[in-house]
Amino acid sequence: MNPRVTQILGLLQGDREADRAVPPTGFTARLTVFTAAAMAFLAVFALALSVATGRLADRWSAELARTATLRISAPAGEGEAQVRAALQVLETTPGVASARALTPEEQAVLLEPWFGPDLPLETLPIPRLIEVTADADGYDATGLRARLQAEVPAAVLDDHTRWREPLVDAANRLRTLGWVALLLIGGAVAAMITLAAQSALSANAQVIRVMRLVGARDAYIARAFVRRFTLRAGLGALVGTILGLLAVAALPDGDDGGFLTGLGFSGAGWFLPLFIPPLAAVVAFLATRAAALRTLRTQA
Amino acid sequence: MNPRVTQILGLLQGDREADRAVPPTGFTARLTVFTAAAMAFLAVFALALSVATGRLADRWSAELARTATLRISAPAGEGEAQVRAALQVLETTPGVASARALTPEEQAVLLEPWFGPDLPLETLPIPRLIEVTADADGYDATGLRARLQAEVPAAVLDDHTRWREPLVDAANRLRTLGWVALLLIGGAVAAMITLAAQSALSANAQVIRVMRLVGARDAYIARAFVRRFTLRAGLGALVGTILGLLAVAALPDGDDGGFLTGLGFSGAGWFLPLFIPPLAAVVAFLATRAAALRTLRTQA
Amino acid sequence: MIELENVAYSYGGDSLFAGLSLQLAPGSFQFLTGPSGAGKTTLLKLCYGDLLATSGHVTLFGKDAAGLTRDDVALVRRRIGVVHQDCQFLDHLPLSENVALPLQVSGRSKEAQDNLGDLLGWVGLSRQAAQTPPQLSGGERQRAALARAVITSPDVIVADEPTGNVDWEMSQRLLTLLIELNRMGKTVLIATHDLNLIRFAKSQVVANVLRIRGGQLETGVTL
Amino acid sequence: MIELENVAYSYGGDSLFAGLSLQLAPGSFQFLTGPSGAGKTTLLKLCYGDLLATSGHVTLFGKDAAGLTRDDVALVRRRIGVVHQDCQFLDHLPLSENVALPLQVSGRSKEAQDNLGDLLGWVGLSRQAAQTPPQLSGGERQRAALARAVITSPDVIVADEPTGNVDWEMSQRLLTLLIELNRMGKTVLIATHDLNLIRFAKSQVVANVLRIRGGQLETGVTL
Ligand SMILES: Nc1ncnc2c1ncn2[C@@H]1O[C@H](COP(=O)(O)OP(=O)(O)OP(=O)(O)O)[C@@H](O)[C@H]1O
Ligand SMILES: Nc1ncnc2c1ncn2[C@@H]1O[C@H](COP(=O)(O)OP(=O)(O)OP(=O)(O)O)[C@@H](O)[C@H]1O
Ligand SMILES: [Mg+2]
Ligand SMILES: [Mg+2]
Repeated sequence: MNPRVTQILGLLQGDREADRAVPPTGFTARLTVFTAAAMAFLAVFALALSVATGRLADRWSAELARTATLRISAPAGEGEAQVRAALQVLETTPGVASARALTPEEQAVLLEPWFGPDLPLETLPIPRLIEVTADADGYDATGLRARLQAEVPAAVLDDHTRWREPLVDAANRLRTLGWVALLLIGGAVAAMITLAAQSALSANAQVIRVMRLVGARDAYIARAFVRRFTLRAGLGALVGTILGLLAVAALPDGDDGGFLTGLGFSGAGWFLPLFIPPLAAVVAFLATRAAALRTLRTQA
Repeated sequence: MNPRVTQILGLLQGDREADRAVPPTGFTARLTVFTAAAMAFLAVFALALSVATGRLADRWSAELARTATLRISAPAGEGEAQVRAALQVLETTPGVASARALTPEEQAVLLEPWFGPDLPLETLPIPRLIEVTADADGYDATGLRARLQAEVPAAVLDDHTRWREPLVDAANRLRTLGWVALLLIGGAVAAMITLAAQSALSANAQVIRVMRLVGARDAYIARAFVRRFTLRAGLGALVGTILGLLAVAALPDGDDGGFLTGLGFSGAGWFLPLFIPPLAAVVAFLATRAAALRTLRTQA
Repeated sequence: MIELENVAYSYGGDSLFAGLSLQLAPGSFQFLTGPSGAGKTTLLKLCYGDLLATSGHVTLFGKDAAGLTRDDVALVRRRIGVVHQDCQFLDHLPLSENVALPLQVSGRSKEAQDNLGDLLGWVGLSRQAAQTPPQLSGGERQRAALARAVITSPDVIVADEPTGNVDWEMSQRLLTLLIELNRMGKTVLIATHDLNLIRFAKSQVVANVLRIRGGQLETGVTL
Repeated sequence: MIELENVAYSYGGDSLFAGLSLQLAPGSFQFLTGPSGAGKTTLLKLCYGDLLATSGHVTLFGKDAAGLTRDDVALVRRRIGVVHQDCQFLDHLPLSENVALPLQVSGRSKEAQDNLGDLLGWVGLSRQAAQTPPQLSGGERQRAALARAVITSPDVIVADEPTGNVDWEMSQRLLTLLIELNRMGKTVLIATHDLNLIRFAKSQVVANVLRIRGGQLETGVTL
C-alpha cells in the first residue's frame, strides 16, 4: 500500500500511549470541532446554492441558446408562401438544427392567456410562428436577419435574449458566488485549523520539551497532535455536514419548475456533501502535520 | 457617564502595564483576528443577500398583491357594455382601489411580441382588458370571481398569482436564509471567541498564578485578556467587513430591473455593514469577560 | 500578624496535619523544617491565603481567612512577600519587570526605580536584569524570586526553600538580606532543609525553629 | 562515552567558558560544582546534546554532536538519563506514567511493570504513584525526576542539582541509588552545590570533583 495511505490509516487506528502524552487540550479541542462543524454547515449551503443555480443556469442557457421564434406577419393568403420561403432560408443557414412552423393549435395555446380559449384563429390575420432550434454551435443571428430581410421581409426573428439573458446571468453569478464561498470556506478552515494546531503546540511547549528530554522522536511527538486534530476536524465536519443536509432538506420544497425554489440537491447530488468531512480531515491532517513538524524543528 | 460605558472606553485607552502581564499570545491572536475577519466577510454577504432579496420580494409582493387583470371576451359590439358592467362591479368591491380599462394602444403594446407592431386591433375580436389595483388590504378574489360570474359572465380575473407567487416565495426564502445565516454567524463568532479566549486563559494559567501570587485583583488580570480579545475581534471584523464590502461592490452590477442582479446595497444600505465591527467587539467583550471571570474564579 | 489555631489540612485523602497551632508574632524570625512531603509548603500556603484550612481557624492580619473575598486575598498578598518553592515568573518579561511586578500590581510602579537597582545588585543579578526568566540559571531564578518577594518591603516574608539551588556563599548573602529586613521589624518565615543555614542564622539573630513531623508541629527545636 | 574537546559556549553575549575539555570515562563518577550562574547546567546540556557548542568538538558515544540529526539526538537521549534542574513532567499524567515515560517512548513499555514499583519504593514515592506532578511536593518531584532518569538503566546518568529540595537523609538515599548504578558500570555526572553530599559520596566510591569558575574547568578539586 502507498506509505501515505498506510500513515493515514495508522492515524485512525491510533497509538494510545503516544496519545496520552499530549494533554486533552480542552478548549482548543472544542474550538476545532466547532469551527469544522460551522464551516461544514456553511459549505453544505454553498454547495447547495452552487448546484441548484448551476442546474437552473444550464437549463436556461440551453433553452436560450437553442430556441428562437420567427414571426411572419403577412397579408392573408400570402402566409403559406412566406412560411415556406422562410423555412428554406433557415434550412440553408449553418447552425440551425431544425425549423418547424407551429400548428394553429399550438399558436392557440400560446395566445390563450391573452384572448381566452375560444379565439377563432382561422378568421384572424395573426402572424405565423416558426420555431427555430439551433445546434450546439449556434447560428449567426445578425447574418440570418440580413438574409431574411432580403428574402422574407415580413419575418421577424425573436431569439428571446431579452427575456432570458438577465436570468441566466443572475443564475451564473449566484453559482460563481457559491463556488467562491466554497473556496473561501476551505481556505478559512485550513487557516483556522493550522492556527488552532499551532496554538495547541505552543501551549504544550512543556510537553514537547519533556518528550524530547526522554528521547522521543519528532514523528512520535507530532503524531499525537496530528491524529487529534485530524479526527476532530473530521468529526466536526461530519456533524456540520449532517446538520447542513438536514437544514437543506428542511427547506420548503416548492414545485420543481418554480424559480429558485429547488435550492437543494437532487438524486445523486445528495452524496456530494459527503465529501466534505473527509476533505476537512485531509486538510486538517496536512495543516497540522506541517505546523507540528515546523514547531518541532524551530523549538530547539 | 454609565459605568459600563466608562469601562468600555477605558478598554480602548488601555493600561500598558496590565497589558504587558499577558504574553503576546501569537497564534491565538491571529486565530481570533482571522476568525473575526472571515465571519465579518461572510456576514456582509449574508446581509447583502438579505437586503437585496428583501427588496426584491417586497417589490414583487407589492406588484402581485396590488394589480390584477380582468379579461372580457365578448362578441363584437357587446364589449363596451360588458366593460362598463365589470367596472361597476369592481367599483363596489371592497379592497379595490381603482379599476381602469386599457386603451387600445396599451393593448397593442402588450400584444406586440406575438403579432408584431401593425396589428389592426380595431378589426379583431380581441378581448378587452381591465387593470385592477387593490388597496393595502386587498380584495377577496374568490368573492369577486363569484360576483363577476353572475353579472359579467364573459369576464375572467387573472391575478398573476401563478406567475409571481413562486418568485416572491423564492425571494422570501432567500431572505430568510440570509437572516438565519447572519444569526448563525453571530453565534459562531461568539462561540469561537469564547473558546479562543478560554484557550488563551488556560494556556496562561502560569501568568494568572503569578499575578495572583503578587496580589493582583481579578479585575486587573481579566482586563488585559478582555482588552486584547475585544480589540482583536473588532479589528478582524473591521478588516473582514471592508473586504466584504469591496467584494460586494465588485460584483457585476446588472441592470436594475434584472432578476436578482441587484445583489448588493443601495444608498444608505451601504452603512448597514458598518455595524458589524462594533457588534463583533461587543460580542467579544462580553464573551471574553465572562470567560475570564469564570476561569479566574474556578482556578483556585 | 498571622495566627493558625487548631488547624487541619487535607488534599482530599488523609489529613496532612491536625490540631496545628502557630503564631507569627510581628518581628519574629522563624525556620520551618521537616522531611520532604511533611507539609511545609502546605503550611506556608495556609499562611498566605493560598489554601483554606479544612478545619480550625486561620487569622491573617486580624481577619478570618475563611471569610476573605477574592479581592481581600489580593490585598493580604500585598502585605506578604512570598518566595515559591518552584519560583514562578512571567516568562515573557525581563527579570527587572518581573521583580518590580508586585509594585506595578499595587499601583506603586513609581517606587521601582529607587530600590530595584540596589536590590538586584545585592542578589547578584545586575548583569541579568534584561534576561527573561527562562534565560536564567536555577540559582539566578531563586535569587530573583527572593528579590521580588521583598521589593515592596512587606510586613511578612514567607520563603519556601529559597536557597536550594545556590551555593553556600550566596545562601549566606541571601540570608543576610532577610536578617536585615527582620531587624527593620519585618516578620520572616523560612522553610528549609539546610541545617547549616539555620545554624548560620542563629548566630546572627534570635530565630525560632519549627519542625513538622508525623502531622505534628514541634516548636523551639534545637539542632 | 562523552568527550568535550576545547569547547566554548555563549548564549549570544560573552562566552560562558572557552577552551574547556572534559572526558567522561565509562564507569566514572563525577561531581560538578561552581558558583551559581557559572555554567554548570550549560555544560550538562552540552553533554546530552541539548545545546551545541559554539566552538570545539563534543563527541557523544563516538559521534560528533554537531553532525547528529534530530532523530540521532533522540537515540542519544535514550542512552542518557537526565535529571533537569527544574524537573519537568507531563503535568496531566500520574507520577507512575511520568516515571515510565522513557520506556514508553522507546517502545519498551513492557519492562515498566518489573522495576517501576521497586524504584518508586526506593525514592519513597509508592504512596504518590497516582498523583500528578502538580500534586507533589518539591522534594517529591525531584525524587520522581531521578527515578525517571534511571528507569531505563541508561549508560550515563546526568543529574543537575538532584537534591536541592530534599532533606539530608533522603539526599543520602538518592546518592546511594546512584552509587549502586555506578557500581553496575554506569557513568554518573552530578552537578551540585552541596559539599556534604560530595564528601559523603567520596566515602563510598572513587569520585572526581570538577569545578567551573571564571570560565575555566578545574579537575580533581579537593574540598
Ligand atoms: N494538590 C495536591 N493534591 C494532593 N496531594 C498533594 C497536593 N499538594 C501536595 N500534596 C501532598 O501533600 C504532601 C505535603 O506536600 P508539601 O508540598 O506541603 O510538602 P513539603 O513539606 O513542602 O515537601 P518538600 O520538602 O518536598 O517540598 C505531599 O505528600 C504531597 O504529595
Ligand atoms: N537561554 C539563555 N539565554 C541567555 N543566557 C542564559 C541562558 N541560559 C543561561 N544563561 C546564562 O548563562 C549563565 C550560566 O547559566 P547556567 O544555567 O549554566 O548556570 P549554572 O551554573 O547551572 O547556575 P545555577 O547553579 O544557578 O543553576 C547564567 O548567567 C545565565 O544567566
Ligand atoms: Mg515544599
Ligand atoms: Mg544550573
